[in-house]
Amino acid sequence: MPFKETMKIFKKPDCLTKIPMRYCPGCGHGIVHRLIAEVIDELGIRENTVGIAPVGCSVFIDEYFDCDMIQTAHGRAPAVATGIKRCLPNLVVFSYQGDGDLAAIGTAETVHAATRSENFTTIFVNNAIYGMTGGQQAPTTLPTQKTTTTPYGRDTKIHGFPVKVCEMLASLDGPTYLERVTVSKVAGVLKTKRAIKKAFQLQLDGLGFSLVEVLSPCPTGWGITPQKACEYVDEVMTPYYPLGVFKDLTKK
Amino acid sequence: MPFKETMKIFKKPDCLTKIPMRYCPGCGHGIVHRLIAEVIDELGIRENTVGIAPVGCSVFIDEYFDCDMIQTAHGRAPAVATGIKRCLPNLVVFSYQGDGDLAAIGTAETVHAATRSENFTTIFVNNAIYGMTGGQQAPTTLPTQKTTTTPYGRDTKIHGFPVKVCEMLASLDGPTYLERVTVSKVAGVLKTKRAIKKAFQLQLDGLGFSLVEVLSPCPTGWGITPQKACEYVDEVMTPYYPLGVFKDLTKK
Amino acid sequence: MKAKVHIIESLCKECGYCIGACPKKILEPAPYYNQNGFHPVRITNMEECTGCSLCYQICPEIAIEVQKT
Amino acid sequence: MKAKVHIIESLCKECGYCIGACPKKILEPAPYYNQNGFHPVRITNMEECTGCSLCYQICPEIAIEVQKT
Amino acid sequence: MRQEVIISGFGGQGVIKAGVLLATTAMTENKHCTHFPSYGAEMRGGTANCSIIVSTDEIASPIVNEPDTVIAMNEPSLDKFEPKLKKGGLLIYNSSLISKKPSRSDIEIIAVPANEIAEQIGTTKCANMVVMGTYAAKTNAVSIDAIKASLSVVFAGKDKFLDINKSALDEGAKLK
Amino acid sequence: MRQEVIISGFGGQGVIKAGVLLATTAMTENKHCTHFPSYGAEMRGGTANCSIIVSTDEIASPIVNEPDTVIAMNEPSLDKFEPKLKKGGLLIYNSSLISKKPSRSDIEIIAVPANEIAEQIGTTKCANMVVMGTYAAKTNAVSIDAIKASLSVVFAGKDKFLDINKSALDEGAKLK
Amino acid sequence: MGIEKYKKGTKVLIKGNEAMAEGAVRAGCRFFGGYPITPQNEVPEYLSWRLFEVGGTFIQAESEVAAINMLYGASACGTRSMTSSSGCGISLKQEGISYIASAELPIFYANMIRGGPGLGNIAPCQGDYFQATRGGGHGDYRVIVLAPNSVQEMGNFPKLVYDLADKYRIPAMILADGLLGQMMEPVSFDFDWVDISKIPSKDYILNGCKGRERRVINTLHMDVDVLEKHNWHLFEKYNKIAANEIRFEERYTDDAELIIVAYGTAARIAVDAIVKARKEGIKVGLLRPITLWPFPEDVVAKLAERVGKILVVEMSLGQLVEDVRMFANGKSEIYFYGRPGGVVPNPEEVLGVIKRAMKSNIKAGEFCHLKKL
Amino acid sequence: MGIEKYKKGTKVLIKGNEAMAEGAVRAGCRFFGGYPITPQNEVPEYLSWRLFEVGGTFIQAESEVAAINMLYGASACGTRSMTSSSGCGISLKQEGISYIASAELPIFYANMIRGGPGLGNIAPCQGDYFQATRGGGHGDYRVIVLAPNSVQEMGNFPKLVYDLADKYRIPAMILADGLLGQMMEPVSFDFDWVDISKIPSKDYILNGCKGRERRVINTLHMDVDVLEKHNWHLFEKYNKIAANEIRFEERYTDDAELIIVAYGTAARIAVDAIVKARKEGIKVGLLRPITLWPFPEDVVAKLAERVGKILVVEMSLGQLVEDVRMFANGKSEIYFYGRPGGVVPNPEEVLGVIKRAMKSNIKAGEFCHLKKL
Ligand SMILES: Cc1ncc(C[n+]2csc(CCOP(=O)(O)OP(=O)(O)O)c2C)c(N)n1
Ligand SMILES: Cc1ncc(C[n+]2csc(CCOP(=O)(O)OP(=O)(O)O)c2C)c(N)n1
Ligand code: SF4
Ligand code: SF4
Ligand code: SF4
Ligand code: SF4
Ligand code: SF4
Ligand code: SF4
Ligand SMILES: [Mg+2]
Ligand SMILES: [Mg+2]
Repeated sequence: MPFKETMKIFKKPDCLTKIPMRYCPGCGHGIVHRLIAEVIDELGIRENTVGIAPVGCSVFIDEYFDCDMIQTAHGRAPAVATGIKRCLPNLVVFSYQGDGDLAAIGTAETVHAATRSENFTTIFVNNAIYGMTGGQQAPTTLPTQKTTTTPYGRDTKIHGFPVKVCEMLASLDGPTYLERVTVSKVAGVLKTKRAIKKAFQLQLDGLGFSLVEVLSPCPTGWGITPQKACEYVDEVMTPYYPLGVFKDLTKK
Repeated sequence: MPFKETMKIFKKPDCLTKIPMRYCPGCGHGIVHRLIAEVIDELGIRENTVGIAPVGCSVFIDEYFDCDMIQTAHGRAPAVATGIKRCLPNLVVFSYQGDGDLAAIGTAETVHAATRSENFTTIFVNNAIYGMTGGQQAPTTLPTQKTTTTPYGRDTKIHGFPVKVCEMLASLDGPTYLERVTVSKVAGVLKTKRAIKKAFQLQLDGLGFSLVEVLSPCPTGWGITPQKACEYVDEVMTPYYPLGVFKDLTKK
Repeated sequence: MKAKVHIIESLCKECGYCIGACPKKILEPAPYYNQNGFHPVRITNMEECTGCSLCYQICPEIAIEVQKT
Repeated sequence: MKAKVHIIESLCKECGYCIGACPKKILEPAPYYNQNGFHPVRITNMEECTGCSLCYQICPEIAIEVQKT
Repeated sequence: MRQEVIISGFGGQGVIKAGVLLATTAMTENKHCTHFPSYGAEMRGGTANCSIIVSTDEIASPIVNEPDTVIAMNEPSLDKFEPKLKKGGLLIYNSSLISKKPSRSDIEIIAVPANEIAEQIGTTKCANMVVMGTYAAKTNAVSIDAIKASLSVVFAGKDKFLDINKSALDEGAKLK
Repeated sequence: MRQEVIISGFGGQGVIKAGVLLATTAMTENKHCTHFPSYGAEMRGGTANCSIIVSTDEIASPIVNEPDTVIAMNEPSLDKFEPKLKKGGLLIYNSSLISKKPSRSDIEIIAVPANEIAEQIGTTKCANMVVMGTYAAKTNAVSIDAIKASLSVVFAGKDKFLDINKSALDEGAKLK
Repeated sequence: MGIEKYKKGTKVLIKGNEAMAEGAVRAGCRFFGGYPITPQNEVPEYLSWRLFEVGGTFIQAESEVAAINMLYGASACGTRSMTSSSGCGISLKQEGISYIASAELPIFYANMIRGGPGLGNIAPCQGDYFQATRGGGHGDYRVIVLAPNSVQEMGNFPKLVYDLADKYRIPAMILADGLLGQMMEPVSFDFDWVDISKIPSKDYILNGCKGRERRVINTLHMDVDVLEKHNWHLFEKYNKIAANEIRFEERYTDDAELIIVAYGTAARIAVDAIVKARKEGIKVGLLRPITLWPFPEDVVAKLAERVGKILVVEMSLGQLVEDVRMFANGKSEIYFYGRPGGVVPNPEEVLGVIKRAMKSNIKAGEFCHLKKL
Repeated sequence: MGIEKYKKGTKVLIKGNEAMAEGAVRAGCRFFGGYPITPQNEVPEYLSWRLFEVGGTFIQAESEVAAINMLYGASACGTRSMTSSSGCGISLKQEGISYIASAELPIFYANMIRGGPGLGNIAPCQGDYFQATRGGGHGDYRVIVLAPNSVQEMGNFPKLVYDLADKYRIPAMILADGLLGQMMEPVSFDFDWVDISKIPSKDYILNGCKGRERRVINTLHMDVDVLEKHNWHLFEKYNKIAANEIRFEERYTDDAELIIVAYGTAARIAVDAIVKARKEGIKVGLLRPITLWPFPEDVVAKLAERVGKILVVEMSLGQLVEDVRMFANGKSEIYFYGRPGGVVPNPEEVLGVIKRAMKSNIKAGEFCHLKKL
């Protein structure tokens, strides 16, 4: 039933403002935004939600989401989310973070919010690159992938191995739900939405920390066309970052 | 063969200075220091070694080890080790860190040195507490354990779950060797020494990142006698933090 | 006509995702430019559209609206 | 005498680890204080000592030296 | 001699590269030059522009407030920089993407259908070279040949585009 | 009236607590008081000391440079603070752990075998109360009874030690 | 009220750190995020149970960086929040403080200064004056800096901090040192228990957009004109604070021939020295800035005009003295005496310095560094 | 030498950031640890391949905090090392810089200032002057701050930075902005390629204790006397640097009736304004501090005595101006004109300000903030 959440009319969800999004052609961020907004609309929680913008290409989401928003220092969204959620536990809080933000500078904040099982939801957009600053190596950059700071390709001997966030967080007792999805094809988009919805739902149920990792195309950072970028997601990223549920304490 | 590395005379190893150690009665740090020094002596690498002191009760190890030493900012030993080892790869570099240092403030540095598989050795002394600052909760503090900042005991619902460092790092591709040991009894002490020796040896062989996690008594921080502290290690800590090898790429 | 598809041309960035996703292959780039310098996508044959909304689902710009009729 | 055990009394902090570890139970705290206010450990019967060095291995202060003879 | 130029357009239209090319050419001709890029409020898909000063004298401030020439590759750029143009200055605009007409009458105006010309040559990517050709031919600030010589420096390692870019310069020059 | 006291010993000998007790007692007697703890260069197993000022007037600086009384619980403390003692001041030292004799002749000296007495009472932990007893009895800066009354405030929740501490105070007082 | 621990006016003997922590709770603090560091550990330790009692939140953060960003969140949703640290930890918070200053959120943070630089030591020091008053973080911003000099003020100032922070939407801090943090003195809180339900609600906080326009808290302003405007707005605010919120204490200044300028612990030492000096007939007075920013500039300027000699006493290599030099504006001789690295000078020593300064005859406007003898 | 990219004197058109990066390599840099941030990304991007070419190490660190601590290690073992960042990132490095200052290790770091506070924007700005010159980190320490104002200087200064850093065992930095970093100008390196094997070896570095006593690098000095001594030692060093290493540029000051004090980008704008003013017969001169710390205090003092009016022009709300006020010491009228938030003033605008200042008649020693019209 791919259309379980079908509405008669498919159009911009209420939880997004009218402001056009400033992403490059084919960027995955826009798709993920729409899915989050649809979930918020469907759960009817827009007026009760606070969203947290990271530093990265999605730093402007405070303009796009039509709910209370806060933009934070690079990597610190989990700490800010913690501050908000602990003070006003009835709010729905989500943080939206890129791979540089979440898995490099924000590693400690991510791990510790997860291990504390803070009751908020993280949407983690993994595009294997620092998009905003011009395509530098990310912690998730794939072996041999060229970036502006790995001009000869990521060499694991020199630059080390990519960080697999879901796998790493799954080793902790804190997180409740961890899933990796992709938006390179429509099927993935629909799956991503289900994952996001589940994550929000379990926050509403007070069950603790959830994170949805979305493998997402960055045509500009990768220096290829949008179509090729989606192929790259499917053919290169997904084999390295297997899709699936890495932890689900609701299934016990 | 528990006495493989037996010398005829058992006394303070050469790689320790004459300065008496300033730890509380029954503190595990002293045992671990001795083991590292013995390993350095046995491998004959004292004149080629740089040790890195953390911030924690062991901040004074730069006085105890009779080799080049550097004392670093809280949590940043892995970054400093990276700087040194990358510049002078022929040195033997070890960092010595507590659980607050390594698994709280230094989480990002630890994870990333590990994922980059920096070729140095980390000795990680897990005593489930911030010893130096007066017994506050550590990331590794056990559920229900009382500390000066969890006066009613660590409640996982409020304070979150302990971080299991070996398990977490084992989820990364970078590390070469990860083992958890204990110094609560002589058998553990001997095993700890073997683990440390192995870690140093594989650094000498250029094989990458190694970490030995030592469960260690902190009678003062735990507010109990030394003997009771060792029992606590065996009866409470070890069940929560299982001993053993969590990763060993040399075994392939 | 099973569905109505409305493309907000000013938002389209010519990524081509919808074109690839449409099972009916009824989407194509227009020959002209929009204000941002892109050839916006247009629908060639509304009659064939099934209203499956795959184009909507994949569009990063939410430049496509689909209404089942 | 199989071994000689030397205890550096000034270093001992009376943790008692060696006492517990000694299979021969020949270690005990002295009745007097050392300069740091601890009752240092002393050996009651050197003859029985096997030189197993377990006391050395567990002593956090490296206050014990063992020499097999 | 002193020429202050602003080239402006979408990120991706190569306006920065065009500016670098101009400055490099000026340097090879032993003139003083500065090039300063500036990215608008929008990181991605937003506008970008650069200011180039070419002068026979030392250049203090590299900021261009009253340009001698504005090259506008899209409509927002026209809106932003037309008013700043010096009286009697030169406006070159990309008529492929700009449908409205410039409003000032005290300046010289050249409409260049840069995208169309570039697409004819082979790729819209060389639209920037088309307008550069027009600019150079019109102002003689630098010679077309000198620009061509600089191409291999600025686009080092991308030789396959050399010919396309040269044609674009030539086509643009025709529109002076 | 103004009394400046330094109590010094190993970390773990309870010197800080003893100082707090003194200051608390002074406060209950409506005197001005300050208590300032200081930990030596060694965090663990090192020395600790505290400075207490009790005064009928306002106290500006809480730092004690020339104490009226020094209570030294171990040898390093004796070495460090004996020379600072005011001429004619009072030195109380823990003869259980200090074998050497104080060297000054211009001060009053009381040797208290605090550890031994404390062990007899039940635990070395109350050695600090033994010397406090001596101090109070000797100087009358605060009364033994007032100290006893403060015990339950300072050791709140540790009632089982109350009696031991009271005995220690009494035993110490005998040595004045 | 069951959660009120000490009645207003009740005298208790507690440490400065505990007085500050209790004062914060009393003033409405309901969120603390912090990381242990000596000499302020009594603050988190106290709040770990005290905030629990009053229904607030205590989090021992994974680092100082996380802690300050937790405050960013807590205060963004309207909670009176607090963090405290020392030395290294305060340095790590600078990015976050810059954000909070830009976002105009009220927070309370405390620096119990220890000896620096680097790991330094844990002794009382005043080496972080520059960092506090000049914004150790990036960009043009200021924070309100209050410098108590007694356990009593440690207990009372948190209320002032929160009121100022809320009024001006600005980070405000207490700058003290290990001596003021760890010293015990009798203290009685001089303000009523704050009922947090009665704190006026804030029209910028994030608590869900039900029944109102959505709100955004943001420090990114890509458009330079917008960011410039924001900076000028901050500037006006800073001017307003400087016009209204300067606090200081003058003692014995009326007939003084030399003014000591000192704050916090150094000011306490100075008072003893001044009393001694006056006993010897030397007319010395004290200016104790209580707000280090905004700095009592006019007071310094006027004293400089009137009194020929100013002696700045600091537990540092000389930081406060730069403000004094700037505002004395060449009108007075300026002497400086500093003890860095965790040394607390003693009154006799300061008396000696006073005498040296009295005997010196540099010109007005000149500056003389009276180093340790 | 195969690894030398540009011959000394060869003219190339490159960005300021690239000039600085190449200048660093040329001066012997063999370790870079950094984290991307606009507007300095060209530095790591350039060094990611350039250091590889010369056999050095480039690491993109997990954060700015990690990066600065990598430098602590790299420089502890004797490598000329570098990091660069902007705004938020520099704030995060403050703890590490304080450690490195205390440990007396030579490092090179650069701040390409962007608009602040908070995330601000990526435009050229001078709002981090306080942070750079007053030590944004904790404790009493200083770093050498060099402020280039052209791509040429961006390329040449790294050599000076390393030489000074090595000579005095001190962190040294380049403070510039996005304009100087991203602007292209012809540059020709004016110093010879540094053969790193010929850099004098350092007697404090850690490289294994073979054949010598072990060495320790440490910033913890629990004994206050030891830490105080260390602080006075640093103080003496800072005085020596202040005595020997002040650099500045004076232009048109001989007959000037008004002196503009400005550095970096603002100084370039000022030159255009001065030229325009002189065309109108207004006698204006420029003092451009090149070392911001040590600050050219005597020069300011002398100019203040001689010239009646000083106008400080800054791309900030007013930071440099505090140094000028302090050292002018009441001798001159002080005017200030600032544009914060990433706005670069234009020469006409500054000319207008010059005229206003010329017409004003405040008293010497008074301070006038000439706000944007
Ligand atoms: C403390 C700090 N360091 C660095 C930056 C610069 N910066 C902005 S975005 C970014 C990386 C963004 O990458 P990612 O999180 O993967 O997001 P993406 O742009 O790829 O979506 C960096 C390094 C910053 N703003 N603050
Ligand atoms: C940036 C910074 N934050 C905090 C501190 C204070 N501090 C010193 S040691 C320590 C914790 C030590 O705990 P751990 O690492 O577990 O070592 P242990 O003492 O238990 O061996 C802390 C928080 C510091 N020195 N620097
Ligand atoms: S750079 Fe990449 S992530 Fe950023 S907007 Fe462009 S495509 Fe998206
Ligand atoms: S506090 Fe704990 S870790 Fe520290 S020295 Fe004492 S026993 Fe050891
Ligand atoms: S709704 Fe389906 S059939 Fe219609 S245009 Fe979109 S993808 Fe094609
Ligand atoms: S998916 Fe959207 S943006 Fe992409 S081509 Fe289609 S309509 Fe345009
Ligand atoms: S060597 Fe063995 S037998 Fe001898 S004292 Fe030590 S533990 Fe006991
Ligand atoms: S193990 Fe060492 S320190 Fe402990 S009692 Fe025995 S000799 Fe003393
Ligand atoms: Mg990314
Ligand atoms: Mg620990």
